[in-house]
Amino acid sequence: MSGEAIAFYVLAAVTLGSGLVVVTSKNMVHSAAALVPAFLGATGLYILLNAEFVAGIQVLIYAGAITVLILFAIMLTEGGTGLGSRQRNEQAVVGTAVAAAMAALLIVVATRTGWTAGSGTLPPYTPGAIGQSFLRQNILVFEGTSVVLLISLMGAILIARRED
Amino acid sequence: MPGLTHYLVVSALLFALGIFAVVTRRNAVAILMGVELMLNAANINLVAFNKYVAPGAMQGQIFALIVITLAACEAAVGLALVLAAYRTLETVYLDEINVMKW
Amino acid sequence: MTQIAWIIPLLPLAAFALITAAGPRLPGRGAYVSIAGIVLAGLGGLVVLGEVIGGARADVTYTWAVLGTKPITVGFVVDPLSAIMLAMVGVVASLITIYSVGYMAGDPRYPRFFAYLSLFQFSMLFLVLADNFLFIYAGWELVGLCSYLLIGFWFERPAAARAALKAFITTRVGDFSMMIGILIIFLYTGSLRFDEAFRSIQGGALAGPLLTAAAVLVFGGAVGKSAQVPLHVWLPDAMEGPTPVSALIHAATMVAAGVYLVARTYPLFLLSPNHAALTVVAYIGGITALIAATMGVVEDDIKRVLAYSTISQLGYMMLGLGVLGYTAGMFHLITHAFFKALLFLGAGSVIHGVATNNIKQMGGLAQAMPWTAWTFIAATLALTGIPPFAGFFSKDQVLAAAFAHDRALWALGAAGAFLTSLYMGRLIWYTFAGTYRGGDPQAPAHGSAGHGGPHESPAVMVVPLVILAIFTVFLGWVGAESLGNPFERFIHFPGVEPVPPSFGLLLLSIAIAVAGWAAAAVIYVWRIVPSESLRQAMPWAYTLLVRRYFVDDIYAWVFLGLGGFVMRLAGLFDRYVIDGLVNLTGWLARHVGLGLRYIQTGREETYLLLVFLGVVVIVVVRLVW
Amino acid sequence: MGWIWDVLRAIVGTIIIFSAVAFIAVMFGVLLERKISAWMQSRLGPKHVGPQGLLQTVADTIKLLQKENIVPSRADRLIFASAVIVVPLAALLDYVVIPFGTTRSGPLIFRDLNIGVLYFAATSSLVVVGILMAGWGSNNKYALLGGMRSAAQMVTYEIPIGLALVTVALMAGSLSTVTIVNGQARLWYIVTQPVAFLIFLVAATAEVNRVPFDLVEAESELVAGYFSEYSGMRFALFQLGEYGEMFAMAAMAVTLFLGGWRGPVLPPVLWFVIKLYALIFVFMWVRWTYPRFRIDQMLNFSWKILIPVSVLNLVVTAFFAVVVHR
Repeated sequence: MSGEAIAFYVLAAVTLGSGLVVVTSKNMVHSAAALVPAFLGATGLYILLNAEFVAGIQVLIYAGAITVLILFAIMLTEGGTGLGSRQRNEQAVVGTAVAAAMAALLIVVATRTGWTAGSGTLPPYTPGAIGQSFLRQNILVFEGTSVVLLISLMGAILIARRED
Repeated sequence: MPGLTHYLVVSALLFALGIFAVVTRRNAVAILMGVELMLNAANINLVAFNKYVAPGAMQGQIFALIVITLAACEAAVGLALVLAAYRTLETVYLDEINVMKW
Repeated sequence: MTQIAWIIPLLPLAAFALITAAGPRLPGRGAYVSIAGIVLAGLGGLVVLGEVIGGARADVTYTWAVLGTKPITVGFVVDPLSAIMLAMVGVVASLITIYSVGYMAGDPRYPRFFAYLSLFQFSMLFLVLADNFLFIYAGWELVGLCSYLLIGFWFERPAAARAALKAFITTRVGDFSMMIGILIIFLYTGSLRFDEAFRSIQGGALAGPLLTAAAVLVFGGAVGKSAQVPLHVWLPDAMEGPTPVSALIHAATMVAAGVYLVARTYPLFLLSPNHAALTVVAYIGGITALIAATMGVVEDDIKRVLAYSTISQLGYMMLGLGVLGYTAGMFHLITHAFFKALLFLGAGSVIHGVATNNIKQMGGLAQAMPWTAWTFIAATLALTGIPPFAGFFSKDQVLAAAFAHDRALWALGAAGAFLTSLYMGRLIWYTFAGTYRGGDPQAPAHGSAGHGGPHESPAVMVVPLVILAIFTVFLGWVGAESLGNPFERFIHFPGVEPVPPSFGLLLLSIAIAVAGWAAAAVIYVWRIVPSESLRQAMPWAYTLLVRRYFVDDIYAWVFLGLGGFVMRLAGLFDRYVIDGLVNLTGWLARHVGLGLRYIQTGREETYLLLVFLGVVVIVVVRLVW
Repeated sequence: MGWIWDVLRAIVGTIIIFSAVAFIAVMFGVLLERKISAWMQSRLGPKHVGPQGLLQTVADTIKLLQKENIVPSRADRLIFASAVIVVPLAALLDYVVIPFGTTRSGPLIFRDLNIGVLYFAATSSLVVVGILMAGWGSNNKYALLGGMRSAAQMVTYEIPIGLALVTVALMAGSLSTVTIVNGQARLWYIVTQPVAFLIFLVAATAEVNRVPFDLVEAESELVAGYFSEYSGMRFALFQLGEYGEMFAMAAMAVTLFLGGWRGPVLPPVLWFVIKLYALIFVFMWVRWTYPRFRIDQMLNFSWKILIPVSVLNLVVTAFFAVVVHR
């Protein structure tokens, strides 16, 4: 097995294992803490896929910011862990079945489809290429996202502000 | 050598984990975590397709970045809503938030 | 300097930012910063002008954004046209800003005034330097905004607030037409840059009636900004703003932007088939020149008289451009900027001295305020086209071009010139000659105006007057035919040849101007035919003029009356048809909902579960089949 | 795919270097802190262990190693224990992209990533998670308060740091730290970007929770903040993480603004160390000079001063980079 394969299986195992902890743990704080290795595993996958810039942003935003936000929200509500309450709702059984079915379906679809290998090569300096793309072909998307970001920022502040 | 399919399978499993969390958990924050997992699964797909199907264009990575940005927005607004709901209704369990129903 | 000309507009912008941020704490409460900004910009403009005369040119462009594969480039152009506008705006605005220190002294919103002035100067310089429709439109809207802010500067007075709104909305009509014109051009040529757009129009990308339409639509913007008929109604009302503003915006620079726009996009007009667009420009200009002059004859407010003369002179500029007198129109713009600024500043000085706007309450001010009087008279002589003052040269060139092109247009211009002399003579005699008729001054429009009889203004106001007067007296010679017309050699449009001077025509214009003065003297000085008897002889004409040809009333009737009728119809339609549909929808939703609410849990988990279940079912069914 | 191994090797190398060289450097840093504070307060400081007290920190470390690891009752053991690893590890990961000098075969750096600056920002943001976990896991209200404050503070001050990093990257036209240092061959960026340097320095002080931004572990209010409950070697590891983060920040400031290893006469590595310790001295100097901020002042300072100023700085820099240098 090549080095890349080992890296892939290790990272996939980390991602999925932590993901499993996230969704099954009864302790909310454990769930949130398990998000970090899940995100970092995904980051590793991005690096394997030659997307260093996305990997960097993933760590910065997901592992660094969103996890902290979620931890904050957990600590500010329900006195934290949520160990005292039921965490599963009444559709747990059906839900599990549907999720498993979805996983099976997606895997079947992904393996059965004959993906055509594309031509061309990734540019050597991806951050530069991404920047160029954002300011040329994708400028509309870029500006649109900026507006959404600004508005959601203001919205979040407005919603979370204590009314007095 | 892992190929495109390997990544798609990992992504599918991660996505299913996300669905599982969203569909079965009661806690709003836990559901948000499930959503984040699903978004991550989507990103893995985008980046993998970028490398294996269309390496010349950067569209996959571009959209992965946009998804990350929008995920940040979603987390901020979502958690703000959770906090607001907790302040007024004193619960974060979705089946207990039903003031609009009655 | 030419290569970095883009820095010139940034100086007033920096001044604006600084005053906005730190207003009252700055030295001179912001005034010095504003003056520094515009004086430096003015000096920069003069340097650029010098370099451009020496042959320097610049066109800085850079790609701002790429829409699909279409690059939108923006940038600045420095050529003779923009260089001379840059210098003119810089110099006139500098003098007016200095003058404002005296005029605005004691106003509670003193720093804000200078902040607005700086913002306006930035917008104007930016507009002048633009090399594409996008920038010129942006600058255009910015000057519109500043004009709104400055007309309504004393917004406590309802008249000022209303005038600001009127100016904003009236010019917006023109701006909208301009925007459509620009969009047509962009659609067909794929470029917003002037040179590229014009090149592809020359190559046939846009031709025929549509080109004429685009040109006329762009001209619509100029009609709004330059207060040409039929959008002239806002400019007299705009006199509610502080006088320096009237001088800067509503005489020297912003209203001239309309003329500048036409000059800048001249190829557009020139290429339109049979010069149709140019004919429109010329006739609008000629009619405006005459009509505004007639309204000036019966006006009593000193600033409004000047406002009508501005409209009328802008008409001459348009006329000049429209009859292929490119150089003449631009020359008139430059000279007019100086003497009209001088007239307004002089009027401001008079108002400052006597605290009223009504010329019937003035009189004999030549003794009380000699500096103001003599500079004002010099400017009046320039305006009426008496040699050797600046206005003579430029106006004469416009009229000569009109004569060579179309006699009817010349007749309009000549009649306007006669009336110009008439009403300016009236103004001079009412204001400066005779004895003082003012009683008790009304509450002054500005803070520190002295009471107790007319008096000369402080030095900070008089010095700009004198400087402007020097320009007024001598600037005309740069366009003198006897000196070989250096202005024409500097600013000309390739392919548009100037009309050879005609001595007879020259004498005729002088005669017309002098005749106007003589008529004024007959009516208002010697009172051989006193104005009252004229009024009684022709009451209908007087009413027509005083009510400004009922244009305002027509607008009121059309837009309020007719619009109201349309709205009532729409209201009925809304009440019975739209509301009916809406109610029907509501009724349907309500009853369907009553049935469906039993399967609605209101919980996101359930819905998502159903969604995913649906996906599973669909895919399984599809795979199994 | 060889470079995956390079990264792994780099990480392992960092760990080894960290536990050997950097460990000593950090211990020396602690000693320096005590000596400088003593000097500023007209005291002598540690004096008895070794010549002039040079071995004081070594003795302290040995003492801490021997101490008992106490876990508070009802603490969340898993979180409590894993937080100890996250904080120093995140600090240590920072060193991957810092170029310490040059050798004949190229720059002395673990890995010259082409996203170097971004990598630095990303890894240093990971510390927050560790701190929140420590604060939560201790089941102690002081620790929790300290952890929450710290999270708020670090999330807030990451933004000016990020903007300062972007500004410098804009000047150099690259995210790679080696390219950035090479871009300063003629002129250090501190000359062209003094505002960014100041912002970076101030925000870095906040990011490593030092005075005047030490309300996270304000002794007089919160005992020791998020690591109040830690003892023995775990306590030492947190200290290691803190000082490691401080050194990383100082090293990054040297790389970004002070020309990295560049300097005349002396060997590059020595230049780097000199500049590094000069900045470390500034950090300590500030610590013993200024009083502490209040929490609202601290947040206001970042949102209302640092962030607007750094955005403005970025815009102006971008303007000059695009319009003037084109």
